[in-house]
Amino acid sequence: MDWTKSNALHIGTLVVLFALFFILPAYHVGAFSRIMVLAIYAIGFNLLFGYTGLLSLGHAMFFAAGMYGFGLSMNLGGLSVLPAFLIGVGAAGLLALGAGYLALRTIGVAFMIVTLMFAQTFYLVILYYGEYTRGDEGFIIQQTQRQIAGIDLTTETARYFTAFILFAVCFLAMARLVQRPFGKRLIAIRENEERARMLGYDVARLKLAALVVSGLFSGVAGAAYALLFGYVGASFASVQYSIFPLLWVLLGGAGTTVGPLIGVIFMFYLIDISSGVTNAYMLVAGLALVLLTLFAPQGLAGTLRKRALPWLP
Amino acid sequence: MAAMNILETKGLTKIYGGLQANTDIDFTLQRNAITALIGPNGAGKSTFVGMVSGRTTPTRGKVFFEGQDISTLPAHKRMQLGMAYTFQITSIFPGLTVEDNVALAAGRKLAHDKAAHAAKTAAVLEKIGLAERADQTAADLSYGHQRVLEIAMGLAQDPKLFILDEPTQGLAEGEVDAFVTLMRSMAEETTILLIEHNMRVVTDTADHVTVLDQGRLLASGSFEEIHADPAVQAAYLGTTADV
Amino acid sequence: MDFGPHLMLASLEGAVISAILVLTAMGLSIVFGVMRVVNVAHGEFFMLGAVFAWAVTTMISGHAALGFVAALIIVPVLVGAIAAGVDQLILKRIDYDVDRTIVATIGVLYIVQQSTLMLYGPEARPVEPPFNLRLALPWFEFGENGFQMIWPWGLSVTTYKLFVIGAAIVVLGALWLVLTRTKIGLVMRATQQDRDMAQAFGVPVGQVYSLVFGLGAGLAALGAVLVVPIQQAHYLMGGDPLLLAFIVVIIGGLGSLPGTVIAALLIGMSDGIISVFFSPTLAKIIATFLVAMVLVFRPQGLMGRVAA
Amino acid sequence: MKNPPKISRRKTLLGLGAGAGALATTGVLPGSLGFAQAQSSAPIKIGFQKHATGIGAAYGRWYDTTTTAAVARINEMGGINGRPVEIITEDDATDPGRGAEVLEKFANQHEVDVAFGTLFSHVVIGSAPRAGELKLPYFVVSEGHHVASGMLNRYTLQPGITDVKSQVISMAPFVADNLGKKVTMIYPDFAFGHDHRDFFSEAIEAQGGEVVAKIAIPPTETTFTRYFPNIPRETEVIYHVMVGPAVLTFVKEMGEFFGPSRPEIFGFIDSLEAVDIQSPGLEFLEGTYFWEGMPRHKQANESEAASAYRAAVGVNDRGAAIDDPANVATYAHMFGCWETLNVIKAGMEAADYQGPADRTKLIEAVEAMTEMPESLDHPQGDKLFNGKTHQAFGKQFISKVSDGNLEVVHTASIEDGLYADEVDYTTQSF
Repeated sequence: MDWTKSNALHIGTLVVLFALFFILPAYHVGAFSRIMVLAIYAIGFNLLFGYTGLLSLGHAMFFAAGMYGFGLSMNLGGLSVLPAFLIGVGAAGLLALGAGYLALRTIGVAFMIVTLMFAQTFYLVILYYGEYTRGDEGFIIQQTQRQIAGIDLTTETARYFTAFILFAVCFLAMARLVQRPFGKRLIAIRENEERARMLGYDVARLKLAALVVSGLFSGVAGAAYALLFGYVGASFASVQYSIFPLLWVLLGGAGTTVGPLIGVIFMFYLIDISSGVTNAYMLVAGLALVLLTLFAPQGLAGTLRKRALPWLP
Repeated sequence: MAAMNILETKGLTKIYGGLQANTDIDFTLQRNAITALIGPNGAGKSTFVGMVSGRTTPTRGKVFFEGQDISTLPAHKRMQLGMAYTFQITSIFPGLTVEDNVALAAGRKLAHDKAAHAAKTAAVLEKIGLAERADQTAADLSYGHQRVLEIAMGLAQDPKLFILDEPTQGLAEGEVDAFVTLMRSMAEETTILLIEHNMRVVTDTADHVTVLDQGRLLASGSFEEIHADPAVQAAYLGTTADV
Repeated sequence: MDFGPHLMLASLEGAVISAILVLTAMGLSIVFGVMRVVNVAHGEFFMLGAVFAWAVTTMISGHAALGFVAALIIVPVLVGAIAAGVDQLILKRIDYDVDRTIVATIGVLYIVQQSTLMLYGPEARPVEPPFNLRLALPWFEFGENGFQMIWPWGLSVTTYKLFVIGAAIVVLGALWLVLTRTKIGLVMRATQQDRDMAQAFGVPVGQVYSLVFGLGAGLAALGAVLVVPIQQAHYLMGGDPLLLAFIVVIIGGLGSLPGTVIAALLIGMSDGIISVFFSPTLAKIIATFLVAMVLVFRPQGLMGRVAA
Repeated sequence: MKNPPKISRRKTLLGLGAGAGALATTGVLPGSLGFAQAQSSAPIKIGFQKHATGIGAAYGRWYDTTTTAAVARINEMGGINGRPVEIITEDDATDPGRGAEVLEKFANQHEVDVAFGTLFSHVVIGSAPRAGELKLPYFVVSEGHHVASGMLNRYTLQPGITDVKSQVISMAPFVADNLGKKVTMIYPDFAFGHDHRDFFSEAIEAQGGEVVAKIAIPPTETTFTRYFPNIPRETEVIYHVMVGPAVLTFVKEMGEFFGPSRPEIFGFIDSLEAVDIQSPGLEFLEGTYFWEGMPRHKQANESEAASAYRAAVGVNDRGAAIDDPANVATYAHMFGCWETLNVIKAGMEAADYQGPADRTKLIEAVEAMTEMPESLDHPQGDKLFNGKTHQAFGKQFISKVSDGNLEVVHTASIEDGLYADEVDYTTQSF
């Protein structure tokens, strides 16, 4: 029964997102294209943090790996969108595999630091190879290159629906994944790692798998961002972009399927609206964060689940 | 031999920074029986089952499970071979429902077969008496129910060898009785290695008793034999421990 | 420059970096050790220390040393009080939950940063060092005339930089004394060992936490006052010290003061010395990666016990 | 439009008064054009992408001040095509991601006529693709080579400030002739630094000099001494172009490293924009040389237009805010905002711009521009605009620090900074 409710929620979310395109004014359509891409990133992060209980502070490297893998193979490799996209996602997955293999030897804060420093290394590598990456300045993927089978992806409509399709696939895949034994096992690790191990689960492997899937999703988001917004830059590999998904997920509700989307929407509009009212919008954002931790500690979706909708997936 | 003894250890030793927690333990465990491992506090019982289950790395010595040398296998691999383990301090998935807890335990073998998985989960919940609490969050259960849940998780794995580390600790009298009954019913399907302080439980359930003292294997046999063993009496009298 | 003098200069620089790292990391180490929370706003307390130091030295006319000494006394207390307020107002109410503390302190970070931008501005402002003499340093080598002393081009250090190294040692020593020889230190260590037990023995854990949080921030501010004559006060300056301090604390081993010092030396010196052998950015890449690998193969940190 | 911070508002008012006074005395203000007429039609909206927060905030504040002053002047003169100009400011947080979002906001929410602003190259490059897609003319004041390199698109133009390639090339003859031929370059290890490295290496070789060492400093670095030993002993000139808040440390430590015996030193003032040259620790800069886009300190021969501009933006003779001498301007760059707005005005008037439908006409009109003579519209000096590359070229200044004053010792002509076209945007479709 709960399963149907959560199915309804997921399908409903997608229907709303689909309908928003026809309802919202142009600016918000553009905003939601971006929100959906970033939400993919948040969903990927959520698998690792919200479901598996591993707090990475280096996820920007996976986002950036997707972005650079895609962008460089288009601009330097001369590939078209689809193969370049796959390379981007693959690069993120491989990086996650390698980084995870090493970083998962650690737990807790040490894991946070190791991932943080790996990401910092990755960021510096991008700068070091400035000849190809143009360092901090980044590079552009020209409008004419950004098309699949003759469909121009740079129109508002194509952009929105590309983002929508990618989001829908990732969103549903993740919603399904966490309902499946694999997801349940990750939750088990979050809840009690030793118990999971003593049930015979190969915890190390499951954690690595979670990290790789999480990295793949982040890579999809990074590649999609470059594809849809035409820019590849090192700022997306900076610490800031490792902190963002943590904020989104915590605000929206860690370990919930809709939490990441809610978190991104909330944070985006918090900044967007408050910056229209005052120059000191970071102050507003800061206050909002503090108030949320005080009064909605499980994030928006998490608090909702606790107060009213226990079936929330 | 392998057919009769499900578990065997040879020269199993653990030294913690100069302190010998277990010394050269040669131990055999009979199949389809309940064996109780007793001994005063600090005798090294938990260290021993830790090394058997793979949670603790031995300083030296070997562990055989069904004739196979598992000394170098990590804990989860040993569980996959057919061991199950309950912790001395209750260890469950507090944030999940009772049903999910049991389903996770059953799921390692059965997750590929949805129907069998659900049936097994339901059967275990029924057997253990937690069926009507299936939807409760595990953290909200009473302490006694949490202990029972942990045993249910062991059962759900259909283990060949079930290691129970002081399962009755902290339970009320009535709960202990229920537990004894449960143990007896379990013994039909599996081998049980029981660490226990409560001698009533030991007399009521154990077919064999093994005594550890100061990290050494002191005696082994039926409860009556052990009871009559002068070395055991000396050990227990000497420590005025909880017999 | 020849290899020898270059290495010596880089090592000296490494020592200065280490000293600064120790000063920024100690506060975080104490907070982390006792309270087990990740204070993301720690870098902002450092920044506030630098900004307040600028304000104090600007207000006090006369010799630069006068304002500097005043800043050394006033600023840490001020910043510590602000931090204690944050603890009482926010952290206490979320019961020091690890995840929520991260978000809340990110919030505090935004608030402090934006307030500073509005009240202080976006410029980097210098603070005059109380003294700053350039000391040329000699180098010894075997030449044609046997063992001789030369004065290589560029090999030098300033008195203020040496002072920072000295100050770091003094602050460390004082902190160590406070932690091991005073009642406050005892209470802090007891709380660190076992919060519930300490509470049971009548330790006012809530007040201890505020004290620790304030002390941590005060130490960061003290570090900033000492550093600001070398660097400058800028509203975004808190980011890097936070990361580095964080890294130092973890590499050193949770709550281990000696570990923190060793880690600061390791990171500072490796940063200095590796730069002799590689191009700057490559050196940074290698140093960052190596430090990460230390943690990968020694997850409990250099001096940490194997944590549960 | 948002409220500017308190300080800058006061400064703006003052600046306006002074500016209007200057305009009146120079007779530029056309008395016949009343503002009443302009107010009868809807304002022309210009979206101003501002570094209000983030690493570029010091630039953002002065870009804002200059923009406000320029728009006030334009409005006093009757606006554009009889319509008043309204500036809509959004903070890009000095972040390329937010920069692109801000452009979307301009185009779709504020429905501005054109977008304008911003210095940091990564923000420009991150935003430009969206400008092209939204078909929103995007006038940047970044001095980056990104526009003229052909990397951007037809909707992005830089008509108010010379790009870095031109700036750097035009410095080489002076450096080689007067300071030395063996140059060690110290620059940040990111694209901006690499541009300096590549363009200057080439240019100095053309002058018979050579770059003997290239020292790229990682960004986020806060101490520098350990990098200085890499400076070869034979170095005659050090060329430095560091940016960011650690610049003072850089200069100080370089001074401490060299002690009494230093080579000639030439730097880009970018390092010290918004920093008082007489700050403690900068004594070492005495006798060194700087590139300046526009002389910060008032020169004896400052042109009338330049003086009027100085007054209009509310800056004193030492390049700091009149009402707050501690608040030093980003004087070498911010004139670009003033000039760009005047180019927008001229372009809109030439294209008879009525609304967003005329955006392409506006771009074509600007592309058609060539010479922009020195005037109050172009107080920095004559400009030559290249419609094909969308890039303006102007003269550059080299100043020497003497007794804490920046004194112009050389003016590089426009010709010194010209290079072959790398793109022809006019062949691209809209």
